[in-house]
Amino acid sequence: MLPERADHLVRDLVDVERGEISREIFVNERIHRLELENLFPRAWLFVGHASQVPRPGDFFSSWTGSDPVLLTRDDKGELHVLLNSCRHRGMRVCRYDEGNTMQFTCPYHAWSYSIDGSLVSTPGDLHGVPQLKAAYSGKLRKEQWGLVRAPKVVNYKGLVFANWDQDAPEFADYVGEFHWWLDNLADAFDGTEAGTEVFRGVQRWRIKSNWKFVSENFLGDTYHGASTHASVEAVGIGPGGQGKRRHGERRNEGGFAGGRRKTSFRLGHGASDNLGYELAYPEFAEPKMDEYFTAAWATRAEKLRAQGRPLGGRGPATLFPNMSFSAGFPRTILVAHPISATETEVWRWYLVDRSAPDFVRDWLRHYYLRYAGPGGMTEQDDMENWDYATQASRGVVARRYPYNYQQGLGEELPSDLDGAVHSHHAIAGEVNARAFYRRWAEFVDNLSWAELTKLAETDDRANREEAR
Amino acid sequence: MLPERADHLVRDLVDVERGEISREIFVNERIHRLELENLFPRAWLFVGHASQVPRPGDFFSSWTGSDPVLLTRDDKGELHVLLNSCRHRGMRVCRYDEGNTMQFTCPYHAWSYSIDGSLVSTPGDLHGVPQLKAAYSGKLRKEQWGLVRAPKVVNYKGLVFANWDQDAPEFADYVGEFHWWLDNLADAFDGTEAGTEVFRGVQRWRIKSNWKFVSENFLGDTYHGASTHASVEAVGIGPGGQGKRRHGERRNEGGFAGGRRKTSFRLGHGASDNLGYELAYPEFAEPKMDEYFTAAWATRAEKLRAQGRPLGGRGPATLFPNMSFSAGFPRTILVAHPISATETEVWRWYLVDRSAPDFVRDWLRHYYLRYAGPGGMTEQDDMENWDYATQASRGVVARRYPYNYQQGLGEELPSDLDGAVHSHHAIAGEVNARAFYRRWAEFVDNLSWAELTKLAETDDRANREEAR
Amino acid sequence: MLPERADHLVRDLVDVERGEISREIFVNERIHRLELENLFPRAWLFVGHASQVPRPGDFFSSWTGSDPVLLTRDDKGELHVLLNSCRHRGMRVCRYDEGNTMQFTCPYHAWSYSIDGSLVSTPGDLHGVPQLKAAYSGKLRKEQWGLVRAPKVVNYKGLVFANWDQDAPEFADYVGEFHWWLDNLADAFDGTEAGTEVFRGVQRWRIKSNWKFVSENFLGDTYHGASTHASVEAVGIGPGGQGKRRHGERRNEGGFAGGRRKTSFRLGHGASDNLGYELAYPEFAEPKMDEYFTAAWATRAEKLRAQGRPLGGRGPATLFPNMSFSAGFPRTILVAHPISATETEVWRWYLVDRSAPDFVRDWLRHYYLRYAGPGGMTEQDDMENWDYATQASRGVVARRYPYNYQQGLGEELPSDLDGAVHSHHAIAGEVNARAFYRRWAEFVDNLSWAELTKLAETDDRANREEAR
Amino acid sequence: MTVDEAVLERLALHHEVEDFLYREADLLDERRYEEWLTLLAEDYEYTVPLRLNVRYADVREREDTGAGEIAWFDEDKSTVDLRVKQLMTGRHWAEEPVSRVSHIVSNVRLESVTLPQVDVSCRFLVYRNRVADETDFLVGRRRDRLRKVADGWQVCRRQLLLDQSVLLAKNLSIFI
Amino acid sequence: MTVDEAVLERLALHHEVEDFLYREADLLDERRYEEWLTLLAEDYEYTVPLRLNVRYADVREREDTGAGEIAWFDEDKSTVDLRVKQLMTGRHWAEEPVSRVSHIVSNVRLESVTLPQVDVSCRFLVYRNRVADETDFLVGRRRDRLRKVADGWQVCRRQLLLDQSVLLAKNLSIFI
Amino acid sequence: MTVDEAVLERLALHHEVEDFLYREADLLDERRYEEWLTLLAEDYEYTVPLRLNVRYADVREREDTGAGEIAWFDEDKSTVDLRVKQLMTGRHWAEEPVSRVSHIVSNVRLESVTLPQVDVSCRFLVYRNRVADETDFLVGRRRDRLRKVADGWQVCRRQLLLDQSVLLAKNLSIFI
Ligand code: FES
Ligand code: FES
Ligand code: FES
Ligand SMILES: [Fe+3]
Ligand SMILES: [Fe+3]
Ligand SMILES: [Fe+3]
Repeated sequence: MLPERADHLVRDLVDVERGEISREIFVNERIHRLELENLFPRAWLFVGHASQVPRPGDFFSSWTGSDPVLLTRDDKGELHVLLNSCRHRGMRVCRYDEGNTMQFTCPYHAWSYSIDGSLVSTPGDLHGVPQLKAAYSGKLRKEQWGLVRAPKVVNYKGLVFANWDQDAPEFADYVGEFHWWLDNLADAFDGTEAGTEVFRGVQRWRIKSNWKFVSENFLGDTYHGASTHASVEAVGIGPGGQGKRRHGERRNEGGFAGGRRKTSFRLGHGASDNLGYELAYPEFAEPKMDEYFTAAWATRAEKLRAQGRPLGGRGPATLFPNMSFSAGFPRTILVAHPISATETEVWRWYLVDRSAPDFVRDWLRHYYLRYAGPGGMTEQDDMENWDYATQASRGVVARRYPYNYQQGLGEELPSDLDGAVHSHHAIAGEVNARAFYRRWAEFVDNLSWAELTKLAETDDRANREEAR
Repeated sequence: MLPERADHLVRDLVDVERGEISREIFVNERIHRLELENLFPRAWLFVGHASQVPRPGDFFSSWTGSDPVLLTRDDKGELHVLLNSCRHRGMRVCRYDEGNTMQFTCPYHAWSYSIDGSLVSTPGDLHGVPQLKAAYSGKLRKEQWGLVRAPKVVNYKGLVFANWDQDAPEFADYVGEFHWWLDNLADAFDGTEAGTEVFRGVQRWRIKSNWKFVSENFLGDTYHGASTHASVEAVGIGPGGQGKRRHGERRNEGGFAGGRRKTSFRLGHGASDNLGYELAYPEFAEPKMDEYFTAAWATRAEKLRAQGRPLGGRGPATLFPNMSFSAGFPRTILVAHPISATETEVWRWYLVDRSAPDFVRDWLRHYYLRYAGPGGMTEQDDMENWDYATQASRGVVARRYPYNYQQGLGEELPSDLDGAVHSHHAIAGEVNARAFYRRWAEFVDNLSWAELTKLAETDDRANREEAR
Repeated sequence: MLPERADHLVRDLVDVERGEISREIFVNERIHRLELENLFPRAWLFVGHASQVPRPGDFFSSWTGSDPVLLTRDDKGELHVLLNSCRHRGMRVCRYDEGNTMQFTCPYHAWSYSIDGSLVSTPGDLHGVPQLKAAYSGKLRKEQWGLVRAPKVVNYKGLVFANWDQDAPEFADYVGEFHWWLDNLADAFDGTEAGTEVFRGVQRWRIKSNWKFVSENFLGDTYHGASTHASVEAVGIGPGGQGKRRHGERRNEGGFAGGRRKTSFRLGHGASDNLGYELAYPEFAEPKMDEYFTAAWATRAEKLRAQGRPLGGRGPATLFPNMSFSAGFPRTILVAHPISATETEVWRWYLVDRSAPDFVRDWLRHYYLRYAGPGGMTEQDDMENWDYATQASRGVVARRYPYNYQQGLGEELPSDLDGAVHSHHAIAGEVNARAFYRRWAEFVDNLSWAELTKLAETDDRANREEAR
Repeated sequence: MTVDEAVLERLALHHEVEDFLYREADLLDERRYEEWLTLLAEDYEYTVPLRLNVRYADVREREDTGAGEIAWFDEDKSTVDLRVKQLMTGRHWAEEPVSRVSHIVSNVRLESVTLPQVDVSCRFLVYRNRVADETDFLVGRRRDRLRKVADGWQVCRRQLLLDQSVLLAKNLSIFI
Repeated sequence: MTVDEAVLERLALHHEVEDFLYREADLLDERRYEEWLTLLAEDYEYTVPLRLNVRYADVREREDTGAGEIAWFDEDKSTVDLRVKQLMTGRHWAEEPVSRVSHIVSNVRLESVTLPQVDVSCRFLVYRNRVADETDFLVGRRRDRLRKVADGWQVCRRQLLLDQSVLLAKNLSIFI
Repeated sequence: MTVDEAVLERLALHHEVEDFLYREADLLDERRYEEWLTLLAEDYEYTVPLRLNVRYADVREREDTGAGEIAWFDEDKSTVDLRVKQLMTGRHWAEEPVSRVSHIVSNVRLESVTLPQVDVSCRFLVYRNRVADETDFLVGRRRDRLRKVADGWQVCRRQLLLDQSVLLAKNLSIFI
């Protein structure tokens, strides 16, 4: 069903000036292959949480774009991201989702790779080779045939990211001031630095949607809530119980629209709110919970005020290209793994304060599960839209008509944050999506790092603002 | 399994002079994409029957090539064919098969499209947009973002056709004198103009066949009956009961071969019979049925004779490219929706006289169901052939050997009908298929309308005849 | 998931000098299509065993690359390989796996093809055509429209091979001195020429692996056994029972490594052993079996010694490109039918001496079934490796890293056999695989027969040896 | 405490019915069609309506096609007889080669018992595989009206609700 | 020889339980959700753990997620009530149009009987088809704790072991 | 009217047999292989023939491979023992990680009863899922010969008719 016409630059398909984006980028398999080749191996991708591999030898199986990887912790406690494919004949050396081992032995011919730094110079290196002498007469350069390691890996407050490109900018430069949202995700509800961990168990499921629908939805599409989630708002599944919002905003703070603005980064990242939108924690029908979170909010407020840091920035948000998260209610990370132009594997991790008492853990876990994931009463309706938007865009006639991204076109508001602007409105406004797809096209067209960096240095959108 | 070699014109794959056609056009995915882009969006396609949407607001979900569409009736009773995909993010605005509504509201962000002419200038236009002012500061050109409407739609005696090309010729010119067969399909058994309606319920099913095998089979392949349907002839499922033909021809009229000729149009359409082949209605084992149809035939004969119009032309026939039908026994319309080069979704509608008494409706309906569709004792064996002909043509060696379309090559007989010729024989003769594929190639090679029209003006086949 | 980049010669992807082969050739669909077009229709392919079609009219349905074929025996007892696709509209004329008929009648329009030489000049020719006169006015050249016949077919001691290329070299030249392994496969355990037949029933199953992993595994990858088959060795399923090797080598002969060398042919064929490696038949826990095979070995030894012929050469081995076999324990033939770059249909035939008594037949059959095939305790673990090696090689990052084929690089040992060399070691050594892929690339790059023949004339590997 | 006779009778009846339905499935899957026909009453009615995609609110009224509308099947025994005859001609290409079929019958419940008549509901999963990789799953709910006769039971009415709207099989040339 | 009373009681109980489970499936597949809710006890607990790919040796300990860990479902009746309400809004897009669902319940075994409580194990195969070709198979083992009440039975605890690790369905918007 | 004793005995026997087959399935799906082995008689015979695509007329003679011909399985208990041992090595890669399997057993019928022996027929649907998206359906008919022993029942003969000709699974490393 997919005419292949990507003989032009994908940039030409993304017209941010007119606010129109071609449907091709959501359904064309050739463009999808360009994404896999030019975007994912150069972007910083979320692979897992450090709390999933607490002890030396612990490993967690994950994916980076189209490649299976292993997140491992070596004997010194260092984290590594290794390509889960043997260098001899490519066998996936580990087919388990998690476990503990200091050595990955390939079942095919038993090449073994060690993550013990006392046995190999670099964890992941080739260690054991059956019949080594006889087979290679000493000519095998073992150090050259270890499991491929991601050259860049960073553990940001427990959030582990990897990048396959040696020349990629450092994580800090890639993230920019969007880091504030990551901080709110990784810090505890009471503001304790890196005070979170993930519950055991990652939900993984397949949807028949282009992966970008997912990223776009969380980076600032607050416009879809009223319609997409009408049913769940009607029944009320939030902390406040029936009749209350599903995220549990306190009405007396002006609720959803109280001064809220979306934040869009030239680097492609986007958030549904702004740091200044200091939405307190929900009111809970359950007194014990209400107490706990009221206290947490107070503690956090005090801490952050002391640092002169605003209390907002809870998301939902998306770190370019495919890690989405919410630092609030629920508190969860999503990665949209691309499978084809029209299929995606979604992974969800759920976070909780390391210090949270059991009654809080349990309450949150129940809430998370009824809210998000394939069983989540909220997310189910999102996926229906993503799938049928993808499907109905595959037609030859449909492809002639671009999507409309004109909300708040030219109305961006300047931001105190570097390389960022804000939407002109709390609910409406598609500035985040426009920035996301502009950045997406720059990567997929395979611009050099020099070009990519230069383009992101100045945010022409902000300038245009001041010009006005 | 599909080598992609469509770097030549598809025309070169269709050699009507030698009566040889390459297997590539039945299995090659690249050629299939060219069909989707150059043929279907320019051809007149059957989308449904007016009797499926009798009241204002009624809608029926259908497809045109690779695009989902909605056949709707507006407040003034006008019919429209709308692309079933939201202009905002492409969501399929309606996922129901049928229903009644004056407004299609998209579930994703609630853009709503109205078919009420008192609310919008053109039915299908964008009507409601949440937060319109805030979101677009009055800049959204709503009239430009309505559901895409097929620029050309025609209701021909209840048969509704659409064409996505503004510049396409009028339906009458596209159909030419093939309209006589459409007339016999749409008029009642007693000749009453447009006296038919469809039973509720469209059969829809998937086959692993190229869609053209289906069209070709009905446009004149009377040659396959004896072999393909040997089993059903053996048991006898027709009006006459066991021992009688499945279509119920009356023996005393010379039966199947009595002066019958196939009719082939330069425009690509084809019929298994000719207008002069005045095959009376079947003899029914049931007296009441026999009476009814004897009377109907007499009435019709009288009417048509008065107009100097012959009584033949019942089909089976195919309107280029993918609407096939029979105006007789059974009385049914088939559309072969292309899914891939090797998969097709078949839809079947069944017709009956609006004035038919219940015993006639019931008898016909039972007969239709045991004859056609996936449960039909006749059609089952056709599909077996279409699927395995497609599958066995995918091989690299097989593709080197073209199909044989040499029956009656150069033996075409002239016709009184414009731009048409007849086969030289009732059962044998592949002139219809040759004309169909020639026209198919002209469309798929994307000839201009000027060229397409010019080519169809003179029927070289007839000329060649006279030359002889 | 498959970036298509085959715009270079596939030869460049196979670096036998460095012993590195690109992963692209195992996962790229475009390269796979080149294989289907340039390799399979020019190679000699195994289609079946003569004992499957003993009587005139017997047929067996098989495949050659992407084409379904029929192995048939005509009225004179001659064997033919016919394309199983009607010349009229391509219908697969026969959908049965086996049977007996002198005429294949197409169900679609009943063209019938006869294999009776008294009715048609060439078996497989078009014989019956309904309405022949009326349909074609005598113009149909029936002799040109018979079922397509493989121009070259050979019955080598019961093993039937076909080649679709009229200009292909004779089977003997294609096989070269590798024929000794085919002899050991086709001759009986006691050395009786062509003394084998196949059990009725061919196991057929689908795996998600590139077909070349299968061929490579059997042509000399003795290196995988210790690791891949660790579990089966642990439990012991061989003739000797528990604690004995699964092939039942006699320890007192130095076992697995006693002077054994692999044999690699410049023509691409490869064997896991050498003719001089005279491994006697296994010791059987069951006295009757032990007796039988001890006697058979003695008889065979005598026969062959008389001819000055060594007793080794039992395999496992692979005849380029996709017929693998073992002439020992088990005694079986495998064909890896390509379906896509990442899917293969595996077929297994099992052989036995025609003269074998029932207790031998039964014992062997039980052993074969617990050893090989999808239920085989040994083969199950091979397939796990083939599938996940294929899958883990599809990633964009993974594809940047070639497989390692450096075992015994430059250590090849000369051979007395024409155009062959030996590995320097019994278990280690990937010389066979290097030769296989070099030959594979020469075919897939579509070199002419002249070039292909010339390249195979001198084995540069051997020369390099002597140079040393 | 002892078990009530009525309960035991119910148990016995339920078992009889299950056994009958399973035996019927065996005859079909073993392709003993003529024996199977003897299990169908002379007044046998067989209907398989189409299923439409409708809104939750319209399910009751509009989901299934009804009397006088198009269905997958709507026939009496005479047509079933013809189908069996067709299969046995050896030229019913859709079933040459024959399909491999398993009728999985589960959730058997007696909905109402008014001897000699019993209304039974169940679920069916019909698995079909043919030639190489032709594979179909036909799944749904079934309602049978059985009638006790001299030598056992007969089916006098059968309605299937197939859980597909667009049929994902190329044909329905097997008895479901 | 005559059949022991205890055996007959067991038979009757088994039949009762099967009939109850089948009736429950009927209510679900006929979308009579409000009636279905009456079959769930007030203290109803519903859990569907995640299944992980682990080595043979770790199956007992690590294959399924457990208490305090992430699952597909882990909820009480109040949440099930909300789900039914959501379905009935007509705006729960994931079920507009509604799915066609069949609950195939098989291998029903009474694992332990301590009246009024009975622990029952079975296999489930839930087939779902929606719109044109959305098709899901959800298959696995189920353990139910049933409680005998005045007018029949109620489910007070249900645990499903779904035989998938990566869920191959886009959502779980139906009751499995 | 009261229920005949013979009928009740039949009911009890049928229930016993069903319960046994379901328990066996539980042991397999819970991977309690060593316990499962105790349910197989010492003279256990297991056969799964190949199915060929043949014409309607040849079904009886040629559809299934028979004695002395190739099959998917044709073995006795000693080989089954070896398979269990292999699984437990932790190095049987085809089952590392282990498959998630459900044995759905339905249509259970007693075909003949000559105590201590009972011939039982049923349908099986074995669902298997592994790693991420490896999914297989193995469906067909099964015939078991059970033997009553001191402490219950044992299987002494089992034949499966798999409804596939080309096996659409990469291996048969699970017990079906
Ligand atoms: S593939 Fe890993 S050792 Fe050979
Ligand atoms: S996609 Fe329809 S309103 Fe947004
Ligand atoms: S396709 Fe074989 S006769 Fe027409
Ligand atoms: Fe949402
Ligand atoms: Fe036909
Ligand atoms: Fe092996």
